[in-house]
Amino acid sequence: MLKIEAVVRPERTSTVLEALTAAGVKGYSYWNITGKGQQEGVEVFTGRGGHLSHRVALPKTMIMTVIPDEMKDAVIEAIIGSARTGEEGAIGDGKIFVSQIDDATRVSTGETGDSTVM
Amino acid sequence: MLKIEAVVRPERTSTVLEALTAAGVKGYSYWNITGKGQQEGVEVFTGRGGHLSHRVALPKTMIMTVIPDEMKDAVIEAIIGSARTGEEGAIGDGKIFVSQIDDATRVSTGETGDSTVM
Amino acid sequence: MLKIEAVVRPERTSTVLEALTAAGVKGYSYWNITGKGQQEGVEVFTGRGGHLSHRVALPKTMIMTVIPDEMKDAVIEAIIGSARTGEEGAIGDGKIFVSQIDDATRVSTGETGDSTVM
Amino acid sequence: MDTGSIAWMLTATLLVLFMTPGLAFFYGGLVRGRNVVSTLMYSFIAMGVASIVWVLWGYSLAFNDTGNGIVGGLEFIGLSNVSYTEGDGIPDLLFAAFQMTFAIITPALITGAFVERFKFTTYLIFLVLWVTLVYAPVCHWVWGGGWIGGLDGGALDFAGGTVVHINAGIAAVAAAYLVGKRRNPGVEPHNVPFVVLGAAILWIGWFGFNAGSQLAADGVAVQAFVNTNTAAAVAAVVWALLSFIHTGRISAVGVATGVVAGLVAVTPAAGWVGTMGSFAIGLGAGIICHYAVHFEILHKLGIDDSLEVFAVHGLGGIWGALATGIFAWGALTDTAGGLVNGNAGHFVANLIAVVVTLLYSGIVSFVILFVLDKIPGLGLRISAGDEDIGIDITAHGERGTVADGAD
Amino acid sequence: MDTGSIAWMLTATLLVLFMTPGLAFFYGGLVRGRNVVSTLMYSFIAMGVASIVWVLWGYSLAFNDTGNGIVGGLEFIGLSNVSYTEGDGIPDLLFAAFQMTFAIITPALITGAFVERFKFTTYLIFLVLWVTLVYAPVCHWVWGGGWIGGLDGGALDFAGGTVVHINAGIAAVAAAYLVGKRRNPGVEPHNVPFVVLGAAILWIGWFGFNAGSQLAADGVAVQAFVNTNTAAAVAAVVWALLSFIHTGRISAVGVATGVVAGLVAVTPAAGWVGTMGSFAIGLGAGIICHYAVHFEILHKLGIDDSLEVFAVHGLGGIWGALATGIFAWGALTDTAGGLVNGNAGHFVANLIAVVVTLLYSGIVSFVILFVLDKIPGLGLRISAGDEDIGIDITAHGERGTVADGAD
Amino acid sequence: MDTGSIAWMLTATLLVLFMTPGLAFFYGGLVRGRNVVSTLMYSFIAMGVASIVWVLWGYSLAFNDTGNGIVGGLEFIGLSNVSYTEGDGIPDLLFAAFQMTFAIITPALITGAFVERFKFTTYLIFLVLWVTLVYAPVCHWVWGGGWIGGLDGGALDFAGGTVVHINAGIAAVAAAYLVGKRRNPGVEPHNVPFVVLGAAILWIGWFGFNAGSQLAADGVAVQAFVNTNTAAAVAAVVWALLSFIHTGRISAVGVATGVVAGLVAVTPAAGWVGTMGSFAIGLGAGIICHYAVHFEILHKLGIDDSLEVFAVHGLGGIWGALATGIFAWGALTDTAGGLVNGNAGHFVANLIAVVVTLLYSGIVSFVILFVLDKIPGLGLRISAGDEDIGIDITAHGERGTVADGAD
Ligand SMILES: Nc1ncnc2c1ncn2[C@@H]1O[C@H](COP(=O)(O)OP(=O)(O)O)[C@@H](O)[C@H]1O
Ligand SMILES: Nc1ncnc2c1ncn2[C@@H]1O[C@H](COP(=O)(O)OP(=O)(O)O)[C@@H](O)[C@H]1O
Ligand SMILES: Nc1ncnc2c1ncn2[C@@H]1O[C@H](COP(=O)(O)OP(=O)(O)O)[C@@H](O)[C@H]1O
Repeated sequence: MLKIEAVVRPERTSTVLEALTAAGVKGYSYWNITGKGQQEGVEVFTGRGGHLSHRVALPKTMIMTVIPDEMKDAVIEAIIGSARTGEEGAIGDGKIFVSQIDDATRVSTGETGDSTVM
Repeated sequence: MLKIEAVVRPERTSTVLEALTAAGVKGYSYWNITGKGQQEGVEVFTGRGGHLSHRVALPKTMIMTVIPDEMKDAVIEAIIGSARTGEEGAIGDGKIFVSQIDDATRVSTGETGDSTVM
Repeated sequence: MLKIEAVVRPERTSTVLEALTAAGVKGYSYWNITGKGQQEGVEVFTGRGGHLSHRVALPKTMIMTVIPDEMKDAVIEAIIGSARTGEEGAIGDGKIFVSQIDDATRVSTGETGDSTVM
Repeated sequence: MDTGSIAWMLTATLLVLFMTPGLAFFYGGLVRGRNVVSTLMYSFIAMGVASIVWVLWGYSLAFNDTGNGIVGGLEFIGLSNVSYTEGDGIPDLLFAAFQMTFAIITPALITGAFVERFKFTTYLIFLVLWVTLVYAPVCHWVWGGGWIGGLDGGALDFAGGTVVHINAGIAAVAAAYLVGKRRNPGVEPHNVPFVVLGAAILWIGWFGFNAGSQLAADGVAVQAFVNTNTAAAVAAVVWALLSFIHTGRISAVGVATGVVAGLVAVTPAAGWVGTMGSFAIGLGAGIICHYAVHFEILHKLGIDDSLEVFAVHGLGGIWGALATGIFAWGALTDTAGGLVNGNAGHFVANLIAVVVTLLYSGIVSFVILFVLDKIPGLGLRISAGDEDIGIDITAHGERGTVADGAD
Repeated sequence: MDTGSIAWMLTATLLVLFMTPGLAFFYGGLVRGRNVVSTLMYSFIAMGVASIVWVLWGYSLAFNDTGNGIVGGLEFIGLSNVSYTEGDGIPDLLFAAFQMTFAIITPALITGAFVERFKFTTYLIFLVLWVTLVYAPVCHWVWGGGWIGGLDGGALDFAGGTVVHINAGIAAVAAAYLVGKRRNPGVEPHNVPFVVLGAAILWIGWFGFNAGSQLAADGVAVQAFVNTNTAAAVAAVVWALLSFIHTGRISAVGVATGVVAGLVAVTPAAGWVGTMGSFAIGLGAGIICHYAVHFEILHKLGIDDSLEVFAVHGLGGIWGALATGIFAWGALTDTAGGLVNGNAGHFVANLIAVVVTLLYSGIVSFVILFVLDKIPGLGLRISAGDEDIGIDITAHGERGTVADGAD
Repeated sequence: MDTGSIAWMLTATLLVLFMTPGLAFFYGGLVRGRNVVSTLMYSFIAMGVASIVWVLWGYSLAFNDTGNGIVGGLEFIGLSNVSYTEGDGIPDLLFAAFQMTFAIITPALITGAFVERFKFTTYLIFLVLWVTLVYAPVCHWVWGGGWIGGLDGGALDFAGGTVVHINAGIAAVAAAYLVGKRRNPGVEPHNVPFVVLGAAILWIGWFGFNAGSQLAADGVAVQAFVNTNTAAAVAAVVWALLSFIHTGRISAVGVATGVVAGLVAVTPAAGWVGTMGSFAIGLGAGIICHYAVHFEILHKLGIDDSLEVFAVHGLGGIWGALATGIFAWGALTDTAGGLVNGNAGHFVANLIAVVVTLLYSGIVSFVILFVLDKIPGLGLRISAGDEDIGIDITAHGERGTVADGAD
């Protein structure tokens, strides 16, 4: 099994989740994070609202899903397709990380293996 | 070392944490997530409170703990025992994912290896 | 590529992030968690504010960054240097976990490999 | 001058003024978290802009009666010639201040229709135009010596069912239609406690609205006070019960909406019906507004009146205006009373007032917004990208709450 | 009719009405995040249900004095025969509205005992029954011409220490006992700013409660005003100091609770003691209520009075009632004064009032709840599963705040 | 005694009292999330401590005029000899209560300068000393029969521009200087809705401040009322426009700050200028305070006046005091009026009052804090470790909000 961790723009979250489901993903988890990549951050008002300051890191959403190995390409494609905002090269659209999961267990049944995530 | 990531019902969080401690776990981290598995979601009021809408994903808690390899079975058992709500097969009780951790470092001392998580 | 997960005191977050950037890290993500290690927790008021109770787990920040393998030592050193609060052995300063990342993809360009995190 | 009435009217003016931040929180709780600052600001800035317009020329246009029946004169520009010591029971200047608070909240009510996507700078200009071109004239017609107030039979609008709620409700439809649907409305209100806080402030403030509209600390104000509470309470409980019947759950947002529906409906009737009349008005409001929201009537027509301004203020206001014609109590109105007393005069006059207000406000609001949309550099709607990111950060450079580890 | 007094009593009525949402936020901040909507709604819906009960029959049962000393008549049903123009200084209808706000907040106070687990639909019925069977009679006894008001020696309850606070405090014990302990009470209040907001609104609103109970804008109202503030301030500071002594920290929730304790205790005394009398009352309240909370007295008996309603309102109310008998100042009471003036009459009468209220309210509240628990389809407690998930989502279909990326 | 004026002054007193929790939320929203409870408590506890000081000796020192011009006598200790029935239009005791609310909020204003790092226990002592040694004397000079009130030409401070705002503003500078900079100020306010809520409460409450300072429900109170609103509205809109010009965005916090700036500046002028005078004052306040904040003047001097107390209250107050001397309207002041009427008397007298207050308050506040810093066991600043963790948990044992899965 593989773990896919995708960091995406928060406003794209529901789009990406729908794309995951369409790609056959049965389970996912997501949460709010703050992050920095190449993106330059944003100007925000500071103090009593008289001037702007620079905030380096931005709100993002982390979407995590564990999938069977064979779904990898489909899932990554689904994420890219739904999370990308514009012309190639637009920074801030996010990153996808893939890593190994040794084992998964469904709490309700105790079953393990690929069937828990299919 | 292994990393155990357990997604459980939020209302079970303290029970699971106590079970982990009872099973000998020395450290853990947890946070709020939203997730979807087989569970069908929940009806919530939308707009001005005149009718219900379907929310697919639900609040869950992610519990993450890094443990020595030999504790794996005990920890999984502890989580299942404390997170399961009812008769076998009740959906929504959560999932447990296991993966490899290469190395751990304790910030305060700089020590590494299994002793950091025992 | 390696994934570094560092749990640190929340009040150290910006210091650690600056140290990461100084060490050459190009991207990171962080979020609020609650956790327990050796640290003994904290006394907080309960109910109507007449007496204290013990809260076992404490607010912490999880910082996650994916880096090329060769940056491992520099990054760990940067985290330790910026997250450690006092004399050796002070508990609660945090933990650093290292694990393998198979692959990374930049959403905006579709590129993969080390270049996505450098 | 009666110091007791001055004391009450100073208080009543504040109560109505406080309703606008109450509305800010009510609306602010209903939207998505990324738009809470913006939604608060649509209401809050109205306290600034509409105050200025009112002081400079709005009051004059509404209340400087020159007898033409259509619009007021210019004698009270800058509140000059408005006495702070003389007047009818209370100083004229206090009356101007009291009326100002109505001119503030009415455009703020409209904003519920277009939250999460309306351009803030255009909105500032809209505020100036709408108070000038829609609010002031309608206010003049009903209360300032204009033609509606002089209708045969007697149009009854005690505290602003027509001037405030129908007026705002239909303008909301025009605005929602022109600005278009939200790209991604989300599922749930992001902060229910804010909604409850807003509803509580609105409930309390509305006593200033209704009992204050008597302009004196007397028995009619007391009756208006009791009616206000009764209608709100009944509509809230009705909504709770309908919510339970249809869903098995009792929505807090629904109950809060029921409160507002009851308050809207009793507004034109407040000092002109008895306690049980207000009971009936609250009952009707709860039912009508609940089903209007339940069946999403405007949304089915493709109009994203996001926070249901028309369903609550428009329909609630229309029901209230007609119900005033039904339940008006002769002893209070000093006339033959409403339909229940066998007199159709008030009912017919109110019906005319309703229709004309719907037409006038609907059309002029539409035209104002249509023109603003076409002016280069203005336009009604923020860009799709800004809408996706959230209008708080893009238009206000702020986030509602900041809670990450590094703050 | 005195317009100044009408003006003040309109305001005072609103102030007391605003206390109920204040209480909603106070209680709402103290519970777990998953139960905040529910906790807000227990209070907020009381503004609906108790208003209706009061208008329909509650006021009549409490204040239509027919001379039997036990319960009022039915002449004021639907507020008929309650004049909006005539009365004793203020119109009778305004008095009815003012008293209504007390009938709203009293049952809302009880809810602190059973938050996070009490079935909302049963609660709606409880509200109707309790206001009818407990609140209205006790109110009649003390203020409506009933036997406690007529006690030899003179029971003194200026603004409702007995009628409101002891009454609610003991009902809370019965409710907490019958509904049983929370399955998982958590450790900390989930939102301290809400607690502070609630405390601030309660503090402000309480001036309506206490200075309003004079029913006139006069010197006694002013004295009651100053006393109210003094007792609150002293009890708050006392709690802060005791908190610091025992823990080295100063709990904001504790200070807020101290404020409420001081306000509760000065309620029966408000217009009948001098400034330094209220100082002493605040001092006692801070100490008594702090230690009652500190030592968790009811919890040790296995009764999960979750938000310490009895410790604060019950004990604070009892202390206040007795302290009124001690510190009553002859010049204000037009009698021989309290124990400090060597007159035990008020003290004894108040003691009787306290004991009878504890017994009557405790028993009847218990019976009402016991019966509701047994009726099929009702029952006091939500299911264990619903309690674990949180009552917001299970009973109200809502979450307090929504803050995930997808909203 | 006039019941209408009593009614208004009871209300006005509450309005000003409510400003302190409003300030608590305004300031509380501006700090980092880990310090919200502390920031709320700095203000909230002032309602306790300053109330007690005022009742026990503060009022006497300020208003027991013994003719020496410098400080009051001790006859009103414990509010003895302060009549609750007799007085000048309203009972003396009501005047004492009204003035108390000013003594509460003034030190609370200072706290904006040292949030997130000032030791709470030391602060409690500071409160007692500052109200006694700074607030009471300055109040005596201006309003209690002291020398400033008696200046030739006539110093005009209608509602406390000098006594409250300049006084607090300069004390804030002393405090910020002595306590030192925050270790890590963060970037953004943590809760903008709290800021808006606080601003709304301040705006509403300020009518009590300004219109209440007339001490009667009359025409001048009405004029003060309208002026208050006008200045606030204008300054808010000015800030919005300047914000847009400089950044392309309109900060909600900025607009809220504009509101406060306008309110501060109109305070000394409230009952002594016409409507358009207040318009000009609001305009000036918006511009001056905006640029003071924009250019971070104190921060550039190395003084971390964290929430810009001096920029808003100090400079806003100075502008208001001078503007009163400029725009004072003879008809209202019963004198030759301000500079616009060709009379420099008020302007010069106000200038003297400003300078003396800056000097006296600045120096004495500095000395008090300097001494407190040196006393073993006290000290102004919490430890670096406690500051890093956040003062909520370290000084109050509480967290603002708790939202983890296990609560
Ligand atoms: N190396 C990394 N490790 C962890 N998180 C990362 C990394 N790089 C990017 N991220 C996360 O992804 C988010 C989006 O990254 P983005 O700005 O699109 O990266 P880039 O511009 O480099 O493609 C960042 O805000 C951060 O949360
Ligand atoms: N494949 C997955 N990847 C990531 N998270 C998952 C996955 N499956 C389930 N989860 C998480 O676990 C939670 C509980 O899953 P659950 O509904 O119990 O799954 P199931 O019903 O499939 O056993 C989900 O809400 C989600 O947060
Ligand atoms: N084994 C572990 N697994 C997951 N998280 C851990 C583990 N040990 C520690 N942590 C996280 O690190 C935080 C800091 O740990 P700390 O108290 O410094 O550990 P220690 O005192 O054991 O060095 C904890 O609060 C927890 O969030």
